[in-house]
Parts: sequence; C-alpha cells; structure tokens
Amino acid sequence: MERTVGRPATAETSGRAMRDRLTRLVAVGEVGVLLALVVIVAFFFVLEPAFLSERNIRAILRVVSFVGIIAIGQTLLLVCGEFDLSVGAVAGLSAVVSAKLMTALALPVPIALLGGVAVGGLVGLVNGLAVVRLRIPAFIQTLGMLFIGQGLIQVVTNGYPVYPLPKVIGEIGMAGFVFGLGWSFVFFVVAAISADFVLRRTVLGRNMYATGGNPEVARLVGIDTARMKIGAFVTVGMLAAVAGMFVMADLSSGTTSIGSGWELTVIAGVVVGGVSLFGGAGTMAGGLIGILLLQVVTSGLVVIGVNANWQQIAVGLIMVIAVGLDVLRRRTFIAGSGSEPPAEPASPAKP
Amino acid sequence: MERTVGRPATAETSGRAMRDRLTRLVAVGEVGVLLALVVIVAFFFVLEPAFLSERNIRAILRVVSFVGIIAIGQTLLLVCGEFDLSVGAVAGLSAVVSAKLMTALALPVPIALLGGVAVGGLVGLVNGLAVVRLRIPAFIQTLGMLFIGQGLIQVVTNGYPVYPLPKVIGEIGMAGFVFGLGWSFVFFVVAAISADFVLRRTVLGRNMYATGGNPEVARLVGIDTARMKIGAFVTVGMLAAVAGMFVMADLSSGTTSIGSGWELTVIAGVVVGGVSLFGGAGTMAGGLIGILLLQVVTSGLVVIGVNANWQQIAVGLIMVIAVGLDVLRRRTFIAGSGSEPPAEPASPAKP
Amino acid sequence: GSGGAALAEGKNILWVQPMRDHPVHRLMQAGFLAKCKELGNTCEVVGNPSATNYDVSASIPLAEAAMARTKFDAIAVYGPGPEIYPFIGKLGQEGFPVVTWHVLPAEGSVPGLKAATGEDIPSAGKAAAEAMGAKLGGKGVIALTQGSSNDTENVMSDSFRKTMAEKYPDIKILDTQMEGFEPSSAEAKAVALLQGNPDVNAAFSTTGNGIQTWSGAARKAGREGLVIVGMDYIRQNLDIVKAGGAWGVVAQPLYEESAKTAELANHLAEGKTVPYLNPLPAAVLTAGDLEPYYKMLDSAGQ
Amino acid sequence: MSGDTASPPVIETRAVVKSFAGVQALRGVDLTVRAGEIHALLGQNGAGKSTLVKILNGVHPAGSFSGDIRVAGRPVSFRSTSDARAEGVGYVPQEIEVLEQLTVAENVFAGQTGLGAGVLVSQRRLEERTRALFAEIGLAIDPRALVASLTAAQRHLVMIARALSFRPRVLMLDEPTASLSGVEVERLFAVLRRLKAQGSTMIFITHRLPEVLAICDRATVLRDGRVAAEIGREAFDAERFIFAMSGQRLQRLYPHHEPPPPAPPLLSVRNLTIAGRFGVNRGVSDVGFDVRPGEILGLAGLLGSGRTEILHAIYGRIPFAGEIAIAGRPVTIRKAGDARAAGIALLTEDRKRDGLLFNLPVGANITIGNLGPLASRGIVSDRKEKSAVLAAMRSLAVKARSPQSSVAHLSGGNQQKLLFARVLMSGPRVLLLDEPTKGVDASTRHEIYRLIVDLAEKGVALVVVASELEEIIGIADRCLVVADGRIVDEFKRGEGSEDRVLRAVAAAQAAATMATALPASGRIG
Ligand SMILES: Nc1ncnc2c1ncn2[C@@H]1O[C@H](COP(=O)(O)OP(=O)(O)OP(=O)(O)O)[C@@H](O)[C@H]1O
Ligand SMILES: Nc1ncnc2c1ncn2[C@@H]1O[C@H](COP(=O)(O)OP(=O)(O)OP(=O)(O)O)[C@@H](O)[C@H]1O
Ligand SMILES: O[C@@H]1[C@@H](O)[C@H](O)OC[C@H]1O
Ligand SMILES: [Mg+2]
Ligand SMILES: [Mg+2]
Repeated sequence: MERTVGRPATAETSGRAMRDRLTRLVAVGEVGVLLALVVIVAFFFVLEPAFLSERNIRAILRVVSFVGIIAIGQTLLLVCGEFDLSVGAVAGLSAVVSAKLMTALALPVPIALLGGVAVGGLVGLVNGLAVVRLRIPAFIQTLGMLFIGQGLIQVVTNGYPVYPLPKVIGEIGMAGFVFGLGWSFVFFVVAAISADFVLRRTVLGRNMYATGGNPEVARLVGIDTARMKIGAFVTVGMLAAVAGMFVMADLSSGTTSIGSGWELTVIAGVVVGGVSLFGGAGTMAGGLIGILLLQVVTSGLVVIGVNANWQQIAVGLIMVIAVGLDVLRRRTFIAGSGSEPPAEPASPAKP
Repeated sequence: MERTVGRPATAETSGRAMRDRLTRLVAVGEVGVLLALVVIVAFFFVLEPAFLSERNIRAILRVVSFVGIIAIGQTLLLVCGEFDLSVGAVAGLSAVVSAKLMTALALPVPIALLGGVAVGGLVGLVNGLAVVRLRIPAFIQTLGMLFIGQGLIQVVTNGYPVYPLPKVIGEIGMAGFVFGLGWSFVFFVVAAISADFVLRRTVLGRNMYATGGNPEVARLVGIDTARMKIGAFVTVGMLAAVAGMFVMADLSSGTTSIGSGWELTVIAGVVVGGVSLFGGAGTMAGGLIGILLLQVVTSGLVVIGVNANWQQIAVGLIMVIAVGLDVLRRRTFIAGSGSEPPAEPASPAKP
Repeated sequence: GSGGAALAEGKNILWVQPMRDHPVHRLMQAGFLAKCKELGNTCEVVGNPSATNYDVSASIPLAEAAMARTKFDAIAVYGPGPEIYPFIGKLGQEGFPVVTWHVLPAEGSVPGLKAATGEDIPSAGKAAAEAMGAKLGGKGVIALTQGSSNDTENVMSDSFRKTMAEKYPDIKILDTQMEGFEPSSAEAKAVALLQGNPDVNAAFSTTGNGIQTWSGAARKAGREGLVIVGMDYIRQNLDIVKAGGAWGVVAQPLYEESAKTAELANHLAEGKTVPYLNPLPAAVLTAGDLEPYYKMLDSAGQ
Repeated sequence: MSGDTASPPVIETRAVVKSFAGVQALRGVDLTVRAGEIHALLGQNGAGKSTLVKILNGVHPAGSFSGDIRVAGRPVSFRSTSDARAEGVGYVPQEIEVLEQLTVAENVFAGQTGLGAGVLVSQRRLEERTRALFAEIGLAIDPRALVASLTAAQRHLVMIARALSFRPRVLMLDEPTASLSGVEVERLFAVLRRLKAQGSTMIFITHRLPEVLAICDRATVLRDGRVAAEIGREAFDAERFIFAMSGQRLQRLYPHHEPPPPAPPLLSVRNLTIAGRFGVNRGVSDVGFDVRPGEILGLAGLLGSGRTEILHAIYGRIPFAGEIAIAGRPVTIRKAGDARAAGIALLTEDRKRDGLLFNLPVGANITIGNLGPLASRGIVSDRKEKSAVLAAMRSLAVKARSPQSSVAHLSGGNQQKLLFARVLMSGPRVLLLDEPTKGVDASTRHEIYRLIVDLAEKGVALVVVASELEEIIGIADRCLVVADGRIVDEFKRGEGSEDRVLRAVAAAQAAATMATALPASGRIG
C-alpha cells in the first residue's frame, strides 16, 4: 500500500484506513451469510407468507436453540483450531444419563441435570486431553468418541427410552415464556451473547483466535494453547450436554436417538456462517446465522410445498450456493480478481 | 549430523545409512497400523479360532473390497489435499441409477453399468470444479453433494428398492472365483495395485503429493494442480460408483440404503492408516490397511461374542488407540523425545 | 407437499414420520398416499429425510412449518416411542385429531391420541417365535438381530424371546446384535456371527432388511440350511422365501396399517368417531402363503 | 562501552546439549551475555544458533535438553515461552510467525493483558498503544491493517514490534535483517541502539558480517554445536569471524566475472505493467529491460519496490500486461508452465512459503517438476532419479544425510541450495533469482555467487534480486534500480554504489512527492 506514492501521505493514510475498514466490513464472515439469509427468507415469504407466521418462526427458533447451543461451543472450538464430531452422541448420552439419574437412581432433578452436564464436560475433557496431550487428530478422536458415546447410550438404556421422567422435566420443556419459546431459547440467547462477548472483547477470546490462527505464534507470546483447546473441548461437551437435555425436556423422554446425525449438521451450519474449519477465523454471529440459515431452508422448503424428495436436494444446493457466493464476495472485495490464489486467510478457503 | 567432523567417514556413512534405514522403516506410515492389525488379528484368533476361518476371512475381505474400492479413491484425493464426504451417496445413487437403466429403461446391462460409472464421474467432476474453480471448501461442497445425492436416490427410486434386476447382475454378485471372492475383490485388488503403483512410481503420483503438500509450490514447478484435483475427484466418484454397483450385485437389488454412512467410515479408515487429512502424506497400503483394520475389529468383536452394546464402544476405542500408538511411534522414532511440536509434515499429526 | 394428491374439496391430512427415507417407512407412506388419494383428501408427508437417523426433534419443526401454511383437518403421527407423545399431546390440545400407527399404545396412555392402528407387535413376535420353534422341532440355537435399538424392534425381540423361553425352553437365543441399515456391513456382521457360533441353525431379524442380510450371510458362510425369518413382504423378501433362501417372513401390515391410518384420519377429519384401537394381523408367511401378497404388491404397482 | 567485563552476565548457559532424533544440534554450549550489550551469535547454517535461542526462550522446554541456564545470575528452567517472558526475555523467531487473519495491532499485543478493564480488550486502547509503540520505534504500518495484506518484510517488523511490546530486558533476534534492505536495517539498528541505551540486552543473529561490525559489542561464534570463539569488539574482523565459523580463510567474496560481449538479448521485457492488487501487491508500471546470454542483471531497490512482482510476472505467477520475448521470439506466459516451457526458471524468496515441499524428502524436492527426463512413459526410474539427485546434491554440496532425509530439518542454507538444485535441473536459459542468499551463511554465500557466475559463464541469462545492496552491486554485471514499480536508474559493474542506488530511490520518491507538493513520509514498513 505504501507504494502509492504520488499521493499525499496523510490522504494515503486515511484512504488506506478507509479501504481497510471497508475490507474488514465485507471481509466479516457474517455479511455474506446474513445477506443470503435475508434473500432466502424474503423468497420464502413471497411465495408463502405463512413462512413468517408466528408458529413457524417459533418452531424454527426452537429447534435452532437446540442445535444452536452446540453450535456456540463448536464455533469456539473451531476458532481454537479443532473440531468435535462427537457432539451428537454427547448430547444423547448426557440426556439419557441424566434421565437415568432422575429415574433409576431417583436423584433430585437438579442433581441429575448437573450429572448430565458433568458427563458432557468429562467427554469434552477426554477429547481435549487426547487431542492436545496425546496428539491424536481431532477427527479420529472425536469420531471414535462418537462411536463410544453411541455405544454408551445403548449400554445405559439398553436401547429403551428412559420414560416417564419426573413431571418437572416436561414442564421445563413446555415452558413458553418469551414468545412461546421458553428455557432452551433463553439459555441459547444468553450463551450466544456471552460467547460472542468473550470472543470479541476479552483477552480470552483474543487468545483463542491466536491459538487457532497460528499455535506457533500463540505459544511464542505465552498463550497456553493446550489449556485453551482443552477448555474449548470441555465447553463444547458441556454445551452439547445442555442441548441434549433440553431436547429431552422437549420430548419428556430420554430417547436414545437424541443427537443422532448432529455431528455434521452443526459443523456444516457454522462453516456456512464463515467459521473456518482450519481455525482462527469466524465469529459467533456468523456461525449462528449459518445454523439458522440451514434450518430456515429446511423449514421453508416444507412451507412452500417443495416435493419431499427434492427438499434435501435443495438444502444441499443452497448450502453450496450460499458458501459459493460468499467465496466470490471475498475474492472480489478482498483479494482482487487475480488468478493466483493469494494466501487468503480470512476465508475458509479450504476447510 | 553432516558436520560430524573428526569421525572416519566410512564408519560414519554406514552407521548413518543403517540408522537412516531404520528410521525410514519405522517412519513409514504403514508400519504402525500394520502392527496394530497383526496384534488385533492375533487377539481375536486366540479368543476364537473361527475368526481366521476361511469363510470369515472371505466375508471380511468381501466387505473390505466394497469400501476399499472407495478408499482407494479417497486416498488419492486426500494425497491431493482434498476429501469427499459424498462417496456414500454417490455409491447409492450410481447403484440405483444403473439399476433403473437396466430395468425401467431396459438398457443392456453393460450400458447400464457404464451409466452408473458415468453418474459417479459426473458427480466427481461437479465436486472437483466447484472446489477448484469456485473455491468452495470441499467440506461444504461434498457435504452438500451428500444431501443432493441422497435426495436424488429418493427421486430416482421414489424410495423403493429397484428390484428385480437382470439375472446377470446376481451372477456377477455371486461369482466366487479367486478364493471364493469374485469380481468385486478382483477389481479391488487390481485397482489398489494400480493406484499404489501410480502413487509410488509415476510422475503423476509424485505430482499428486506435491499438489497436496503445497499447491503453491506445485504450481510454481509447473504442475497443473487444478487438473490434478479435479481428476482425483472424478476418480473417487467413479470408484464410489463401482463400489455401489458391486454392492448392488451382491444384493441383487438396487437398494436405496447402499452406501449410507460410508462418508465417515471411509475417511476414518484411511486416516487410521496414516493418510493425512491435510494432504500430501500417506500411502495406498496404509489407507487400505486402515480400512481393513476397522473391518477386522467390527467383525472380530461379533465373532468373539462381545455384547452388541459394547461393540461400538470397542470400535471407537480401538480406532483411537491405533492412531494414538502410531502418533507415539512417530514421536519416539522420528522427532526425538522433544515435547515441542516439530514441523513434522509427513505425519498426519493433526488432520 | 409431496404426494399432494389434491381434490380441492377433500380434507387436508398431515403425515409426520421421522426417518422418512427408510425403505420400510417409504412403504408406509405409499400406503397412506394411495388411500388418501382414493378418499379424495389432500395429503402431505413431513419428516427428517434420512434412512438412518430417527430424529424427532428435527421432524417436529417440519410439521410445524406445514401447519403454519395449511390448516390440517387431521394429523397422523408415527408413534413408536414416547419421545413423540408430547408433540401428540400438543396437537391434541390445539384441537387436531391425531392418529398413530405401527404401534398400539394403550388407550389413555398418550394424551391427545384419538386412534391407533397397526400390528400388535408383541403378538407378531410371539407368532414368529411359535412358528420358528415348531419348525426347529424345539431345539437349536437362534441368532437374533435388530436394525437398531428402537422401541418397535425391542418389543418385538422381547416378545420373541419370552415366547421362546416359555414354549421352547431348549432353544437357545444368542444375544441380540445390531445390523445397522447399510446392507453390505449388515451382511458382514451376520457372517461374523455365524463364524463365531457354529451351532447356530436359525436366525430371526426384526428389521425389513433382515431376510436379505441373513440369506446372503448364510450363503457366504456356507450355512445353507439356516432357518431364517425376517420382517416385511417387500418383493425381494418374498422372492427369497420363494427360492428357499429364507424360511419365513413376518408380514408386518405396513401397507395396510398406513392405508388404515389414512382412513381413520379421514373419518376423524370429517368429525366421525372411530374406535381407538384398530389392530391388524401380522402373519408369518412361508413359501406356501405368498401368492396373495404378490398380488397386493402388483396392485400397488411395486 | 557496555561490553566491558565489569558488567554482570545477564544470560549464561553451561554445557547445553540438545539433540533431535539422532542429530546433535548443540554439543555443550557455554554462552555468556553481559548486561547492556548487543551480543552477536554467529555460525554457519546449522551451527545451532536458532536452537540455542529457542532453548533460552522456552521454545525447547526444560527437560528436552541438558545443561544449565542462568538469567541475571539465577538458575531458570523454562517450561514454556511464557516462563521466559515472565523473566523478561523476548524473542523474534527466524521464520515468519504471525496471525494472518488478525490486525497488526492484535498481532503486536497478542497474548497480552491490560488492554482494557480487567480481562476486557478495548479496541481503541489496543490501537493507541500500537500506534505509540510504532511511533517510538519508527514504524509506519497501520495498526488496523490485516497482517494478511502485509509483505514478508512488514510481517517481520510486526514480529519485532510484538517482541518489544512487553518491554523485555533481554531481546533475542534470530536473523531479523534477513529480509530487510539497507534503509530498513538502519532503522532497525536505531531502535536497537535506543533499547541498548535504555539498558536492554540483546542477542543478535545474522549472516551479514558488516552488521556485526556496525552494531554488536561482542560475538560468540558457534561451530557444529560448540562455541568456537568468543570475540570482543576490539578484535572484530570479518575474516576472523569466517575463520572461526568455518575453519577456512576468507575467500574473495565476489567471484570474478567478465560481462559478456554484446549479443542479442536472451530475455526481453517490454512495457511490463502489473495492476496493483488490493492487499496483495501494489503494481509495477511500464518496466522494460533486456538480458543477454551470460549476463547477470541485478534489480536493486528498497522493500516493496516491485522487484519480486517483476520476477513473478515474467514467470507467469501474477497476471500482467506487456511483452516478453525469449531469444527474440515473443512468448505468451500465463502460468508457470508457460514460463518453464520457454526455458525460464524462478527461485522464490520465501523458502518456507513457496519453496519447499515439507511432505517430500530431499530427493523428491529436487526432482519435483523435473521428472520428465527421469521417467519413461510416466514411470519414474528410481535409478535415474537417484543418480540425478546425488549428482545435483554433489555439485551444489547440499548437505543432507541422504536423499530420503526430511527437508524440514535441513539448515536454512542447505534448504536454499536444495531449491537451487531443483531450479537448475530443468536446464533453464533464463534464471530469475529472488533473494538467493537469504539466510545463507558466508561460505555458502560464496558458493552461491560462484554458482551464479558459473551459470552465466554457461550462457544463462540471470536476473537477480537481492536486498543487500552491497551484494547486488558486487554480483551484477548491470544493475537496474527499481522504485515504486518503475526503473529509476541503471548502471554497469563498477559504476554503481550503495549511495547511488539510495540517491536514485530518494530522487524518485522526491519527484513523486513534488508532484503532490507534500513531504514524503519516512517509514520502514
Ligand atoms: N526440530 C528439529 N528436528 C531435527 N533437527 C533439527 C531440528 N531443529 C534443528 N535441527 C538441526 O539442528 C541443527 C542446528 O539447527 P539450527 O536451526 O539451530 O541452526 P542455525 O545455526 O540456526 O542455522 P541457520 O543459520 O541455517 O538458521 C541442524 O543440523 C538442524 O538440521
Ligand atoms: N508472505 C507473503 N504473502 C503474500 N504475498 C507475498 C508474501 N511475501 C511476498 N509476497 C509477494 O511478494 C511481493 C513482495 O513482497 P516482499 O515483502 O517480499 O517485498 P520485497 O521482495 O522486499 O520487495 P520487492 O517487491 O521489491 O521484491 C508482494 O507484493 C507479494 O506479491
Ligand atoms: O422395522 C423397523 C421399523 O419398525 C422401524 O420403525 O423402522 C426401522 C425398521 O427397521
Ligand atoms: Mg537459524
Ligand atoms: Mg522481494
């Protein structure tokens, strides 16, 4: 930049700053996906105004609050440069364990719920220690943990849903204060805002970006990257547990299938939202908008009455297109139109 | 090392060569997982000699040949620095499409089979173009394609297995020449040997390692990295199609669930075998031994009569332990005992 | 929606079925949609699109989305386990008549539920056990597999075991193994099971792929004499039984129960009352009993 | 003078031994660095300099080596870099290590607290403090710029600022000047002198011996992991350094080369214009030159002047407008493959980023892209490859245990030679060399100069970019001075000087500034 001589230094500086600011604005992960979200919502709304009916919005937000709680953790973990495929199994395991604690062992509900969170935290700790200390690649460790967790769900329940649960669980699930949404949504919002704050405004958040961006640098400047990553694994485990237990409350049943198949959807959502699979890039808002986008598409296709067989195809297409447009935007605004691939790091160019 | 003055050159040379050979031996990706495989096989055999019965071996090899055919492609693609989550859906889609071609459209069987391969190749081409030209991250592109493929299976079949198929399909599936294994195994072995040869001995193979290792450098030395990657995507698509059609022949039916869930097992297998998720590292032998290891474990646990609930747990544990031991071996023999992270790029240290 | 076979003046009926791409579930949808059309209703199917993941919490918002758009007159909810009961209860509270199928929860046990149809699973399991026990002459070893651990299959297995223990105490049943839903790996597991247990002379599977799984495994393991019983009268299963690759198939009334569901929903939508329990038979078919079923498949265009 | 024996040792190591899987990097090093001195750590590539400072910074943690370390007289045992930081030890690593996705300010204060209330980080505070620090050390980089958009040299400066940001008592700089040119080096030295005046102690690693003479108070020379000499400022002498490092006498630094007789140009470049691309490069306008067979053309200039871009354009790595002809025949170059087909080869300036393939061993690194002649019908002949590799390694004296060794653990100089071997294997007619001696020790440098001259004598046309003006003037037959993407001066061997280059650049900048009637902003970023 400084080579643009012939231009007054001060003007140059301010022009540069201006351009930088602009770059950073469009470089922000959220802009692209937010735009995609708005367009898609508008599209569904025009085709079928019922899409924005209270009922549908509520249903969407409700399910987003479940997966979203995990997505918060997954975003933190991805920023730290790791990921977790076991979240679905952890959600299911924590749910059935806490369900068993409150039925078979007849423990008080709060204790049983804490037990569920503890299970999630413990699994996260094991994942974190294995990845950080034993250097087992996260892919293998957390995929292995996915299997282990699924197996443990069967061991704990012997394959039968834990049912009935104490009444209060159903009440937690049914509660509908706040636009008919209740506890899971409140938890989700509070957790999302806190996590966003941590990421953007605190030393801890800065250190997480450094850890994921370049662990070498992070270590050089004295960041305990091991603790950072292990902490993120534990957090995602605990959040998965909470999500699983909210689903349990919603279903008033400790069902063995809670969380099955979530491993890829959660990662897909946050990656669509601009969080890099390679660490160090992405924002909480982006990740959660990504999750919302996927749910909006899934629901919207039903609302506008797309044939069931084509719905999944449309979800796949839209996911790819949303990311494709985002990549295009980044290339146009950030790296120019050059043909050689710049080390375009703010982009999730190749997760 | 090279500046150890003052020592007789010849002794030094031979000692050095020896050490080099040793280091290289244990450094080879395959050694660790091969060892794990041997230990596990021995373990199962001791507990239940029927594990090594001809029939069981045959059954294991048969299943391995299906997934293995895909693993060949996935290994090539991983070496080039990308991966494909859509393989399972592509296998299923190609199977049902070729089944429909030979039934609903009554095309001759060879044409229908070619049609199936063409579908796989086409999907691979789309994946490749999207990843390389549009720079959509492979994770998103191929996950999207997984959804699209699953949807297309439903569209093509409307959810029903395509059945009955022409007799000859059943005969292909039943054929038992070569140790009772038949076509799929023969294809697998031939493809594996060819792919191994390509990777180890040809210019193409070398260029693939370069592409996956550092595409920037590969481009600078004149390698067409785009063609390399797109080619690998097409190859993995076609191989997935072939695998799907072999399963179809085995079942004599174009079942819609062919390939479901393969996306993670195939990658898990080859990564267990030392192929790096980050590209440029790993061998064909390693990847295939990894797949075999997972299949042996799954099968062996049933043979020795482990409770179903614990089988999945054991699979998860063994997968993690196998990789853990491998990481340990590399750290001990290759990087010295240092606890700092060496820039050890040939290792799949953190896929 | 899919299969929106619309006659404008008909009723709107919603069909909620998680894991909607499972082949068995697709067969149910076919029965429903065909009957629905026949009755002149507009019918729609929603559910998470998977052949393997039974995800209730992902399916509910899809039902909500459809309900946000269309005022349904009756709703059919696939109800194999308690996790769906709260949703049924909520629909009931909102005034929707709700029918379920495939399992028969006791009357009053599910708030909001107006009617249920389907085989009585315990009696289907019992029938299978009785037929196999007789075929085996009261002795032998049976391998038992499920697709996955779910309420329907669990109940079927339990009743199978219980009946066997009561009536044929000399028959041993191995621990249950899970096949999963991917055919090639299911078969490999079955082969391994046979290898580890040379004394097995019969196999019972509670899932629709089971007949293919076990007949393939028996062939590969060289255990042609195996007495195999599995679920569901899809054409390939009937062919296998006919050809002697398996001995019997439990004719879960998949198509009938879903047609029946459409009928019940239609009545409820029209404000009529229907009986709460509508059990259907689930016979064990062997080679001699197949013809009527072939006919039914033919007429269903399958 | 601060190097006098009266001042107490701040850093002392005793019998430090460190080995990596069979490689003895340090064989018992006793180092003493006194308070307030700038201590040069010298040695050939692979002598163990980086390893030693990594140990002193906790990068290689206590337990991974043997020996004792004392800081300010107290024994210490650093388990991590944060332990070292806590003792006031700062470190600028040899390789560029930055957080590309973050801003300059975020990079400078990475890992630090106190940038807002409690655990909070105030963006404003962060930028202010960065600005203050930059003002103090004379850096003109926008704190809000993304590091991804900086050049290699700027990144290096950000790393230096990062080390300075927590006010270390002892600062260790591992080849901080390797990618800087004269002006930037001078500015860095000004900073170091100021730090020294404030009482800081520094360890300074460099292969540029004049820099040692310019700024250091004492020197320790490592050789094969041992201390070969400790030299006080009074005994400083380039020849002595070289002898201590290598056991050899200083050879004539720049080998003799007669400029070739007039001949038609082998490489002609006309109207070469490169559009500035936001964040990646800043453009080149209307550059034209010819290079004869056997001629060594130097491109001199300051950082970011556009020399690298010119080379990259000729090699087809970045899009450009203009004409390129080889031996009088116009060629169309759109990608590297086109340039290679035309007989052009490029040695890039950043070994780690776009030179080495860390996943392949030494041999395959040399032959990659050159396998054609070593293969028949696409199948690589092991025998041919091995002999080609061994021949290449021998002729360039690449010191690696075997063709199968990992490139990651070669020393910088040997990595550089390896890349030379790769580039030469294709038998280029035109050779573009970008910073061919970056990070290379004095004797290897000499070998590289020798190599360049040999190639010229074989009729190869060479274009060389080097940031050390002395070097480019010494090696080139003819020199073009590049400033702001334009050629502003040209001189033949023997006619130029560092001064002339600097004056040409300054004049160009002044002219540009005059045009807008505003003073130039002096900056090194
Ligand atoms: N992580 C490592 N693993 C194996 N060997 C290593 C490692 N790091 C350094 N070495 C070896 O240790 C020796 C000393 O290396 P070091 O990097 O300290 O040299 P240096 O003096 O800094 O050289 P240069 O001037 O090239 O930077 C070399 O032989 C090098 O190959
Ligand atoms: N780390 C890097 N990331 C991206 N591009 C780089 C990097 N290093 C060098 N480049 C490319 O090289 C060009 C020159 O950058 P560099 O910092 O090397 O300047 P220089 O070589 O000192 O100056 P000159 O342009 O005069 O050669 C950049 O404009 C860019 O195209
Ligand atoms: O037979 C099973 C069916 O009852 C269940 O609902 O879906 C899966 C099948 O295996
Ligand atoms: Mg060094
Ligand atoms: Mg340069």
